[in-house]
Amino acid sequence: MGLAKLNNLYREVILDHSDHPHHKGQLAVDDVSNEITLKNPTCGDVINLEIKLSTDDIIENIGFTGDGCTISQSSASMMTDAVLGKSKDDALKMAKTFSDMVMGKQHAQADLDELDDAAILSSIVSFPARIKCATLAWWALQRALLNQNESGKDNVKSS
Amino acid sequence: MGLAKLNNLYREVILDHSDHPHHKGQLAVDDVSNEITLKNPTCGDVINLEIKLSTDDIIENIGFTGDGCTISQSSASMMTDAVLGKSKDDALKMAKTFSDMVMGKQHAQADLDELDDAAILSSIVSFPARIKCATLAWWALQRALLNQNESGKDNVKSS
Amino acid sequence: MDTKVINVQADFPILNQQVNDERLVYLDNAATAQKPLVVTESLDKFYHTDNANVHRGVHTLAERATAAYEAARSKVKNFINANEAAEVIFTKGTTDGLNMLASTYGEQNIHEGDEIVISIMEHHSNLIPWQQLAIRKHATLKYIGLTAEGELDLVDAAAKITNRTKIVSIAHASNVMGTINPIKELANLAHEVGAIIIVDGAQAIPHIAVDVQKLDVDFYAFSGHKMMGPTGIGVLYGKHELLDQMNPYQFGGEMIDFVYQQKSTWTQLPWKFEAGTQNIAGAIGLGTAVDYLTDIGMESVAQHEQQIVDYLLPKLVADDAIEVYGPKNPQKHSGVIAFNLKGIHPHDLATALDMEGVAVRAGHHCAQPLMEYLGVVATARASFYLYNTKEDVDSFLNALTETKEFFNHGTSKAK
Amino acid sequence: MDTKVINVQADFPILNQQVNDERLVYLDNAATAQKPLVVTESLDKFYHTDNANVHRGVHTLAERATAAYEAARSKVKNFINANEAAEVIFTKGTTDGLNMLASTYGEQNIHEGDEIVISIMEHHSNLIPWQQLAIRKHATLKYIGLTAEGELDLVDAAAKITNRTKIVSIAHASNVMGTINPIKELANLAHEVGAIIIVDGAQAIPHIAVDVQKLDVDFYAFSGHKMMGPTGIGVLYGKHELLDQMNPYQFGGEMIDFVYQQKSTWTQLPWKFEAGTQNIAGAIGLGTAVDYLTDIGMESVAQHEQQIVDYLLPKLVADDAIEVYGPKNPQKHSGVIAFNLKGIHPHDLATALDMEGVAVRAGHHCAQPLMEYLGVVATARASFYLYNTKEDVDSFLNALTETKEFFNHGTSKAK
Ligand SMILES: Cc1ncc(COP(=O)(O)O)c(C=O)c1O
Ligand SMILES: Cc1ncc(COP(=O)(O)O)c(C=O)c1O
Repeated sequence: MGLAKLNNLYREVILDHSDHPHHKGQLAVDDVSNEITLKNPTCGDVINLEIKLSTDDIIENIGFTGDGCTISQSSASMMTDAVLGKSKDDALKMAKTFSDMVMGKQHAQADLDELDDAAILSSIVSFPARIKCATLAWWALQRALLNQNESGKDNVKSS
Repeated sequence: MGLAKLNNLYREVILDHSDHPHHKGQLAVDDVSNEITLKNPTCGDVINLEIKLSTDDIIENIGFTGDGCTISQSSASMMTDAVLGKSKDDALKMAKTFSDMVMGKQHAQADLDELDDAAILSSIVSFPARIKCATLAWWALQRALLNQNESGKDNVKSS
Repeated sequence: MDTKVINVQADFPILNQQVNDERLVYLDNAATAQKPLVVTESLDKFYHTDNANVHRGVHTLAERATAAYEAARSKVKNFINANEAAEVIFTKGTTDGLNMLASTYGEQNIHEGDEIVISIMEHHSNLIPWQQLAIRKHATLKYIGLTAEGELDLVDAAAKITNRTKIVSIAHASNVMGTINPIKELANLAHEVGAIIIVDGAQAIPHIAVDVQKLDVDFYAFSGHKMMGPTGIGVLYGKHELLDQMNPYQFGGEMIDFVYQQKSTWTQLPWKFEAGTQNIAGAIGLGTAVDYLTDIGMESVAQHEQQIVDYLLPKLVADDAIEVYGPKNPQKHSGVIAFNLKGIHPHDLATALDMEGVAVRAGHHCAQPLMEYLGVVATARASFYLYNTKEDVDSFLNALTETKEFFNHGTSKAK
Repeated sequence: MDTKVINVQADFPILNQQVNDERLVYLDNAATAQKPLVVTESLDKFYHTDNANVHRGVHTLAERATAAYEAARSKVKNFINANEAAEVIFTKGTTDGLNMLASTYGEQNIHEGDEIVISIMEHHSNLIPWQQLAIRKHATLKYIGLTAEGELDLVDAAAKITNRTKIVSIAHASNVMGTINPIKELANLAHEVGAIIIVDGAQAIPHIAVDVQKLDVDFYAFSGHKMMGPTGIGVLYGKHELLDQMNPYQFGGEMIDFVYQQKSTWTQLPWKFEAGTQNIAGAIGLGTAVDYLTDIGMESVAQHEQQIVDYLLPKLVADDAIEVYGPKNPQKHSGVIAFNLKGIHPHDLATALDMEGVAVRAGHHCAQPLMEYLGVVATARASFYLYNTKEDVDSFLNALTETKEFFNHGTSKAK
């Protein structure tokens, strides 16, 4: 029956993350160095991401809030696990690896290993309509770290 | 050869009227009681029609100016011949007869006879793209007699 | 169910396919409808025998193309019972028609302090144009709310529509709630205070008979693609005297009378609002869709969909795991049903149903203010059309049951 | 002539017919082009296997439709060598694109005293939007004139484009004169004074290779139907940073980010400018037309049409009874030829040619100010495309001769 294929997407670890998301919640106001609210315009899913970057650009703390489907919630949870303690540059590299992975591009196994649990979302390739759900959190990470606003423009020259 | 059919449209009397149009020219300014400038938006043909209506609504004088194809020029010439000396009401009736005729609607022979030379344009039915050329003059007549402006609204409430 | 209507499935080749190894059950008709063969055949015929630009040439193809295009306009005129063909403006779709109105009638007639009244169930296309107009003009945008049963609140409507109201713009049928709104009553309320009424007919005209004169509406906008016509074509109906007073929306070929270097004058209706080359084939295809629907009869279409709702809605309402939005009474419900499976995000639900071959929508359905009003982030939506069958409904119900089981036990069983 | 190109006739079923008992010779390509079978086949395939609304659903058909629609955008991006697909906005056609620009970029950037520069050979669609904008804003609309040879006068252009100029908007190729304008030079003139350059590419893109980056244009608008695509679809190319600064043109579904009752925010390019359901099948059909043209090669297309002009134009110019408008040098002339038979109104001429199966246009060609400039009321126009053959040209020349004879002697002989 048709739903058997669903097991490829809704793996146990993904359901665990969405049922019990890690780092869900806001940081202390003074701790927030980078922040963004992003939306998946197709479905209305929203993620708010807060990051505490140390002076030497290490992700010291991270938290997200928002509503969304199983995929977007678990992806956010797995993303925060993966990047906590990483440098800004490494985190940006991981975001790139993730977005390549879900688009079906080849990547070195070492890069994929870096992603931790998040690598399991490679199965999303067979569910193209859901790729956006998976990438929303990583996209938010990238924008927040680069201090860009929602449409990808630098926050500074907000006209 | 294909042009043989053209003889049905470009009959001698039509070519005569277009080569030597009757009542082409402007009336004396003081004589003009009704006037209009109309355009065939498809091709750019323009007709300016001036009418002198007597106090008892008889068309005492009529003249047209403008550029156009053989059909529109000869139609204007034949129209002016046909309506000169007629009452306003009769002229309006003739305009209706003419426009019915070129659309291929049936009419009493007596009505068609009223149209004089203009009745020959019934052949336009087989040249649908040219019907507008034939009706432009009669449409102008109708509008001018009813004191309407170009878009068919009464001249008075021009907003 | 009415067999005459059910027999149309063979006219829709797209339905005869497997999706994810299951029979396709297309329940996303509120987004767009499938096309009967006759519609694409009429496009092919036009392109391969008559194609030319219209109103421009004196040659034979141009004349044929013009005649076909204007014949399509007459078909639409008859379908909605407009007074004259000149009241039928071809547009790109509902969104285009409503934006055209906001930029012409709205721009000319809305001034500071005026009020525009819409409802909380409007699609973004009948909401943002008025919201932005109100912002530009320092006018007020007011929302009519819903009754407890999920219907438009006529008491609230009577209160919101005041002497300051200039425009009332309302969906004939909701694309979320499954409600059909009392247009005639709203038209009366609007006209009593000297306002005009604009109707977003996108979700009504494919499903029920519409008579613009009986409804006494001033404008009525709809899309071809939701009524089995091609994409990229729609209609804006307007009363002649109102259209006549409006400035053109776009400028260019075919809408002019005289053009000078520094000024221009405009031609008559309907062409004044059809600048440039229109979607000629699209209009002709829409005309064919109108013929197709007329042939079946809008009464039969409505009756068939009512039978589906009568059969399905009570089952959904009775299911504790399912939340249905909009009226619970099938008699008050069109073939658009918004719902949620408790504890399962509609996006996940839609993916699961898709694995069973069942196509539904999930999201905010371009109605974010309504979602907020309903207190949900998103919903699933199943929407039906004349080619849907009882078998389709049963497939949908089965898939729902299996999805529930999957998310409750499916993968955990595999532990 | 290039046999590879000539061999395409079989791809166009419409050409294989008799009109008024004569072989159809379609020479009205500047009005609209005929469609190869592959284009209508791609429409049929979309409607009968993938049809769904795009960017809205998570089900399989919606995903396929979205992929096909966005693939069409990428094809167009490559065809015009845009920097990114987000710079390709789907419109209804050239007129829609140019009106969109006047209402967004123009509305935002033109102020009292500013100057907009166009040319006297513009089509109404690239004239009236700027004329009306200038009237609204109390700005000045200036016209670049022509040289004695009927080409755009670059000296006049340099004089008309000043420090007050904000927008220069010019046809890439004239739909009357058969001239191809020096866009790159005009872009330089515009950019030197800080103005932007907008190009009306309606008559160029079907016939010559266009590289928007090499031309360094800011916006480039064109229609699908003139390049063998379906009706009701077109493209507005714009530089990313300019599009990004522009307000949306229409409001509705799919162009939003957040919608609240009293305010809204917009989504990214290109969707910010694609409110409501677009002409999805139209875009896909246009993508197929782009493939078809790319396959043949725009160099071959241009070369084939040049061969036709080289053969035909000198014959027309040499005929004392014929007046040709625009350049007399075939090398400077595209496949659009405006002319008059002396003493015969172009309308009568077009009817006569139609009786011989030859379809040409007669009229002002939506360029009334140019007609006035040329001192004519109307002209005939023959316009060629890649499926026209030497045989077509000969049929046209024969029909011209017979028409001359008919009006000089034909009916009088019958006296
Ligand atoms: C030079 C030029 N610009 C603009 C247009 C308008 O194109 P459309 O009617 O497809 O909007 C045309 C075609 O009629 C044209 O030839
Ligand atoms: C109620 C309603 N209004 C307007 C629209 C917009 O229609 P379109 O996208 O065809 O412009 C839709 C469809 O999406 C709708 O359901």
